[in-house]
Amino acid sequence: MDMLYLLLRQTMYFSIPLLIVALGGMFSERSGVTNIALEGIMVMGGFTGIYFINQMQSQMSGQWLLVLAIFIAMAGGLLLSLPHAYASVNLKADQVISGTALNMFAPAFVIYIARMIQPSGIANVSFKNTFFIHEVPVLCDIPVIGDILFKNTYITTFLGFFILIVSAIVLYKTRFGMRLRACGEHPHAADSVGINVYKMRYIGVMISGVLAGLGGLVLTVPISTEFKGAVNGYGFLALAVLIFGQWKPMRILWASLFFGFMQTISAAYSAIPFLLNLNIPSEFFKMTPYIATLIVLAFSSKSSKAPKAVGQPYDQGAR
Amino acid sequence: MDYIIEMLNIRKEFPGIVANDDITLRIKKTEIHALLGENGAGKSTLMSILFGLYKPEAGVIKLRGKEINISDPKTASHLGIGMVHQHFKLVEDFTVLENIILGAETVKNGFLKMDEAKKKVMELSNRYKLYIDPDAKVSNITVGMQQRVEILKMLYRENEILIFDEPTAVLTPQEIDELMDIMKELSKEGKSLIFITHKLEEIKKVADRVTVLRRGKCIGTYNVEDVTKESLSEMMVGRKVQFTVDKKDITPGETIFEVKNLSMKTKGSTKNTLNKISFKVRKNEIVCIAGIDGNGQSELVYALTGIRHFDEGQILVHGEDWTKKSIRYRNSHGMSHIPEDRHKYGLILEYSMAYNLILQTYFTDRFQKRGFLKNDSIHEYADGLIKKYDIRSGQGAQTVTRSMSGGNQQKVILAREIDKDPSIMIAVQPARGLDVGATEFIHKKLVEQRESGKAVLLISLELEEIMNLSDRILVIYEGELVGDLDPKKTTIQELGLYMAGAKRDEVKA
Amino acid sequence: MSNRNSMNQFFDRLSRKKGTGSFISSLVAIGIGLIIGLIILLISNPREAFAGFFTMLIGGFNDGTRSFGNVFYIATPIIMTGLAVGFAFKTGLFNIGASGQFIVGAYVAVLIGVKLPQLGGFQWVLGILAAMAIGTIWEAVPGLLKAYLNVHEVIASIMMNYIGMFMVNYLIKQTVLNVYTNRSLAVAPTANIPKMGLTAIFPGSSINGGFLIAILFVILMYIILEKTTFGYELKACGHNRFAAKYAGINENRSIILSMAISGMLAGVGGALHYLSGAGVYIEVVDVLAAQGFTGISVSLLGMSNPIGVFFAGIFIAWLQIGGFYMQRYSFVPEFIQIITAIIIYCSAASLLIRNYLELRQLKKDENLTADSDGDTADIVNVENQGGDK
Amino acid sequence: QAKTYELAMITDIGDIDDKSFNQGTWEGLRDYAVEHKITHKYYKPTEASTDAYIAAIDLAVSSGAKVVVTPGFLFEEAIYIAQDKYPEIMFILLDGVPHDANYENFKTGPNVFPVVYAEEHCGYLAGYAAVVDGYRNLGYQGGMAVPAVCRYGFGYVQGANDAARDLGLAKGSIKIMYNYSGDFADTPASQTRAAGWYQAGTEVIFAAGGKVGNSVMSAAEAANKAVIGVDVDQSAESPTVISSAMKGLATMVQYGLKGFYAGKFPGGEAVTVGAESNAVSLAPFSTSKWKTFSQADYDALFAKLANGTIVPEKDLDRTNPTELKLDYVKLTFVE
Ligand SMILES: Nc1ncnc2c1ncn2[C@@H]1O[C@H](COP(=O)(O)OP(=O)(O)OP(=O)(O)O)[C@@H](O)[C@H]1O
Ligand SMILES: Nc1ncnc2c1ncn2[C@@H]1O[C@H](COP(=O)(O)OP(=O)(O)OP(=O)(O)O)[C@@H](O)[C@H]1O
Ligand SMILES: [Mg+2]
Ligand SMILES: [Mg+2]
Repeated sequence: MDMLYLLLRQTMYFSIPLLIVALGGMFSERSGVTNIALEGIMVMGGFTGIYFINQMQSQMSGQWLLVLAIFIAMAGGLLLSLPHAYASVNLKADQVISGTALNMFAPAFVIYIARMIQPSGIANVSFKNTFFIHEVPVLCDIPVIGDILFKNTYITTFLGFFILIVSAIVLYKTRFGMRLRACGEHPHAADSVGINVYKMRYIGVMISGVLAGLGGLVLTVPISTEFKGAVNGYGFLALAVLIFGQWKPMRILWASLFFGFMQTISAAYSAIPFLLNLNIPSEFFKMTPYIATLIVLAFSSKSSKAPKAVGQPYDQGAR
Repeated sequence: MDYIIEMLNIRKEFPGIVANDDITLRIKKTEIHALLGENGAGKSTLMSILFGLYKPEAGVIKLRGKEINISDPKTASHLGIGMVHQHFKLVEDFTVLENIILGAETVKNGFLKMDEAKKKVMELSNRYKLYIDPDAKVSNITVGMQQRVEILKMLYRENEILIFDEPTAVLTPQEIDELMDIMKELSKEGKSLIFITHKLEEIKKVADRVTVLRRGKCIGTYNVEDVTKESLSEMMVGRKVQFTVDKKDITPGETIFEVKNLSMKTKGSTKNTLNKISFKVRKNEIVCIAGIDGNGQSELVYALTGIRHFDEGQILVHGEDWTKKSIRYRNSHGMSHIPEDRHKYGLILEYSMAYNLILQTYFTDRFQKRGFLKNDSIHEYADGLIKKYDIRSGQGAQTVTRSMSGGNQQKVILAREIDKDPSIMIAVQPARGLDVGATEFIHKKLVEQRESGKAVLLISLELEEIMNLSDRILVIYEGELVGDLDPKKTTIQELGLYMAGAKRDEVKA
Repeated sequence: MSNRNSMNQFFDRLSRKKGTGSFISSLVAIGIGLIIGLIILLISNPREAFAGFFTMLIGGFNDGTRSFGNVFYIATPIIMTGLAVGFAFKTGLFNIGASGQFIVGAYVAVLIGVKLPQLGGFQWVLGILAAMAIGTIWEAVPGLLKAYLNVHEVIASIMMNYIGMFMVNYLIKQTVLNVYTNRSLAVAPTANIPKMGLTAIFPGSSINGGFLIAILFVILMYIILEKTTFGYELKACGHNRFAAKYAGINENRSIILSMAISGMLAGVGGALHYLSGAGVYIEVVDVLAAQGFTGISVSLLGMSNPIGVFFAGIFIAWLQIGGFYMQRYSFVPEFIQIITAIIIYCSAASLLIRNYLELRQLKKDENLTADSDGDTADIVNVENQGGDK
Repeated sequence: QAKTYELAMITDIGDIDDKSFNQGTWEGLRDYAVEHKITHKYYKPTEASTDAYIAAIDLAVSSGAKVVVTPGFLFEEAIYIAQDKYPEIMFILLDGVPHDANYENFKTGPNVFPVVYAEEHCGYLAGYAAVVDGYRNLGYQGGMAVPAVCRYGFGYVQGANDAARDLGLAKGSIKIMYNYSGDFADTPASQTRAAGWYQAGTEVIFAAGGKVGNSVMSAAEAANKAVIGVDVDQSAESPTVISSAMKGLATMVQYGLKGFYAGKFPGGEAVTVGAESNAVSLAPFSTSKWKTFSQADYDALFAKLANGTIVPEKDLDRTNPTELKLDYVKLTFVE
């Protein structure tokens, strides 16, 4: 039972960053801008956030430091998303181009900067993890849920769920959300009713920058003690989760939980006797999340569709 | 003179073409002002400028005598200008209600208040008899309802100046009549209307004044009382136009095209989209399928042309069973198809006009050799068609199709489909969006087909076209054929009754 | 004077040709990117900036024919993955799975290279053919899933990347593992692609016949896309699947074929890289092959046009070699990645530049037609203005 | 005109801050160069291929290098070729010996100083110490299964086995989880694997895989468990690090350089260095957190390794530890 709870808690370390980043991607794509730059933005956010912790940890520690770092990571991500927005919106460029460029740019850039600003010219930015919460008082006593969510956790997990709820409300219940979706479905229609498509797309991309930047930090904090310009393909996986989740918040949650859980199993199987005793080479366990995802997709994609205008630069003059 | 809107000396260029050349348009308060012009004359462009979608290179716009700068649709909306676009601007994934309020939402602290909006929309809907289902997704409603949604969008914004860009092109006669009444009602309420149409009788019916454009230039503005249909059309195209088509009396020959008991099921419903449809089209015959939009016409055409599978029935051409034949087979064995939605099915907008003209024949020996395209032959062929069908565009055969006007895009399809010399031509709304000159032209072409021994199946919503062209009228209602009428012995009124489902006969092939 | 006229005419014709506009705009984008790169160099080390910049620019000239040959060597696999991504782009599909196809192609080529020395001179040929086959199959899976089950090709390809990587790691361990290095074993000498005389031209470099094979594929893809009915069909599907269906084109077949061919190209890339004889081995590591992602950059820089991809691949390789030699100065190699990224980013602006060029062309045309009789006066006028300033 | 650099290092696929070969080597070279005011620089090859390594060596030489240091066995073939190409240039090759692609010809010229470490020695020390210190549930988390990583692991399990025997514990009383992660990265997967082990009872994990160790430390912090670091003293990276198995990369680099500047470059023959040459060790007790394992225990054990009383098995042919003779250890190899 404890092992099951552990697996579920570990799932959060995979799923929450995927969830946050995919939700970010959702805002961008729902506004009509493909965001393949999630990987690069995560790197940027991870770097700024971790570097901030690295610099501040002698003065402060614990949750407040993490909260501040969260804002810094968001700002870092936001910063890097701006050139993507500029290329996609102002330059009406192929949206994959600037995304690819940023994915190439960010890791090199943060390593270069880290070498410049760190005393020994080292690219790794180390941090002390003082953010772990062993138990959330009261809530941890709730049966099942308490064990899964409120023990051995980070505030970033709750932040992830909070962002999910806010995202779903913003997307479906607010004027902004409705206009954003219109821009991703039929920008000419949006334009013709006085919605500033360019502005909405800028905001969409910027939200994706903020969330992906945060995702870089959220990914790194629980799993390492330093950061070195890489998020190991998580940005692309978040993109996959976004598509898996059919650009809808609730489904993105399920997709990220599914994928995260499969990843957890494939990583921790050696601690689970009955899986270990199957004597299957680890490569096959490592493959299962990806194969399982393909299978689920094969059965669930018939009605899937992307926002209609995603990827198409909006040109007022075009018909 | 009390003008509410004045567009003075407007000039607008697009790559390779001057769409508006020194055009002046003045609209009086509460008038219905028709804007007339052949395809590509620049009507939509001029209105898009008024609505803030395009910026003119030169010219001044005045509202109530004051010079204004309309930088975007939002400004236009604030100034009380609303527009129903020629190509609807509706978000398919949204509901009717969401589409109507989009951009003018009622909110509290940024949160949508859909209930209030719905109340207001339903009030408007009832008042103007613009019936809609507010909760239906736009992707599931008929074109007619989409039109009503567009109009409601304008009314919801309480605009004073209303632009209708070819609103009647896709409506049934009854719907057109209703729209005319609504327009009159609106002008009585103090609104000013600009009305673009190619149908001269509509202008005669509702408009007070009319401005005629030709090839980007302004020909003049006239009181509708002072002009006749004939003079209008002459001004518009620069020559006399014939409104009725001369048809020789020919007795139809042997059956070319036959449909037997065709049925198509609807997903998740017991009622069939198409139910036991049977009919024949013979040599030297134009058979028309009449009906109100959304009664299964599109599905029938998709079934006949192989685009969609159907569940039961048989299609025979020259006695050969075509039920299971591929689209390619049909295309290359004598079937032509002028599709309803030219952007979705008819054209590859990113391809050049030349490449669109060979869309179904690129693999024939004329245009390829061992898998290689013969670009010289293709361009030669395209140039020929462009000349023959008077297709106008910026850069000739090289023009990217997307940049062409709607009418000229339609001509590309016509040229392609007619030039295939089909034995059976399936034409869906072939004159949709065409000016009188072009309409005359296509009608002539269809009759030519008939007279050269071919079969023509025409699917149309326009009664006049139907009565004019057809040798036989089949009426479709809720997926079934309910009437097989002879146009010479039927009145428009009677046809209307069949279309509304008020009258029906047993129809056998 | 007449000379100048004919020159002008020549350039006029050139700039009117379809590809030229995009070519010029790419050059402008590269120019802008390089200038920004220079600025970054100046900021970080003003003293050596120009020397370093120059080193980067002359790329393949840094070490004579050898570095030149190495440019082509480095370009070879990324041209192939670039072609793969570009080919799919042309048909409206995004093959983000070139990494997976590349590595499975590499694996079968190496497997044959290690296990079948008895094939002799035919060994490398079979290696490449096998890589083509497995690459084709690998990306046909997302193609099939897309065509028949509507699975988005991006997510399917990403999944196939990881599946391919883990599968190859497993298979290497089972078949061709060098336990001393945790990499694949060296292939037999006959499995390496012959030099085809290229080392004579570029002595000391790692160039080999793989480069010529890549060129062959570039030409082949260009012909397929631009000259054949097959290309016409594929592009039609890419632009408008409904219209393609209307035209009787089998859309599913096009999707599957396009993905399969794309996969084949990336698979060949893997074979060309690991049969190059330059001493590369497949590493048993849980990291996706970088060439797959570089392929995206290459294809975008080359505007998905095979010829463009060819030059883009060489260009990126050129910068990489230039960047390598920049280490003579105090610049870390990350610079090259930063600058390449900026250039790719700037190529995003090429659309803007192209539009500008086209507009200018149109204006020119109009002026010509508008005052075709009395234009001499105008020209004098313009020249006078120029002189006044 | 570009500056020249007398001491050069070529990095392999990693960076100079990979916490492994590259970093240790670079720090050794840098410290020596700074102390003696010698120009120095590192170069990154364009890719991980023999040709690219040679090109990088060429670049270093043309930029004035007199000594070229190459960390890692990936350079074996390149040095095999370069030693003849540049007979007047000295090469220090760490963790490998020069040979050709098919292992048919081995040659170490007088200008090459190949150093192979006996990582099994310090791995042994770590395993032994852990068991003496009271740990019964152990874990070994390697990175990629490269030879050095395997040697660390082999030494570790043998040390644990022998300690159990020496302590008189029952057979099979020590449990060891053993895995190579397959990469050198800090990933949720590695953190989760470690967390799973800790949850299942593992008390201490010896993490020998570059940044994989950071993920293990992270899991240990959450589970309040222990980690043994690798290569360098990692005690500063996490409070969970109770000691580290160290190898003196810097020491050997500097040994070679000292020899070069004294005119006695120690080339011509590969050396294997372990406890006997003081090239491997555990982290000093000042930074370690042993409970019962004492300096005296350590010194005694170290002496046995140094004088050859104990010779841990390190057979390079096997990445698989299950073929080692282990009576007291119940080993679970997670393949
Ligand atoms: N168009 C909409 N307008 C208002 N609320 C909506 C709309 N679509 C979804 N919601 C609500 O927003 C929340 C999250 O939506 P989401 O689409 O992610 O859920 P879902 O279960 O995936 O829905 P679906 O059935 O559309 O796939 C749900 O409570 C859902 O009911
Ligand atoms: N965005 C655009 N880009 C390029 N050319 C355009 C654009 N919009 C319109 N044009 C061109 O301008 C001319 C006028 O087009 P417009 O749509 O205003 O004609 P119209 O009078 O509305 O015709 P129709 O009756 O066919 O709708 C046409 O030749 C068209 O090809
Ligand atoms: Mg929903
Ligand atoms: Mg129009």
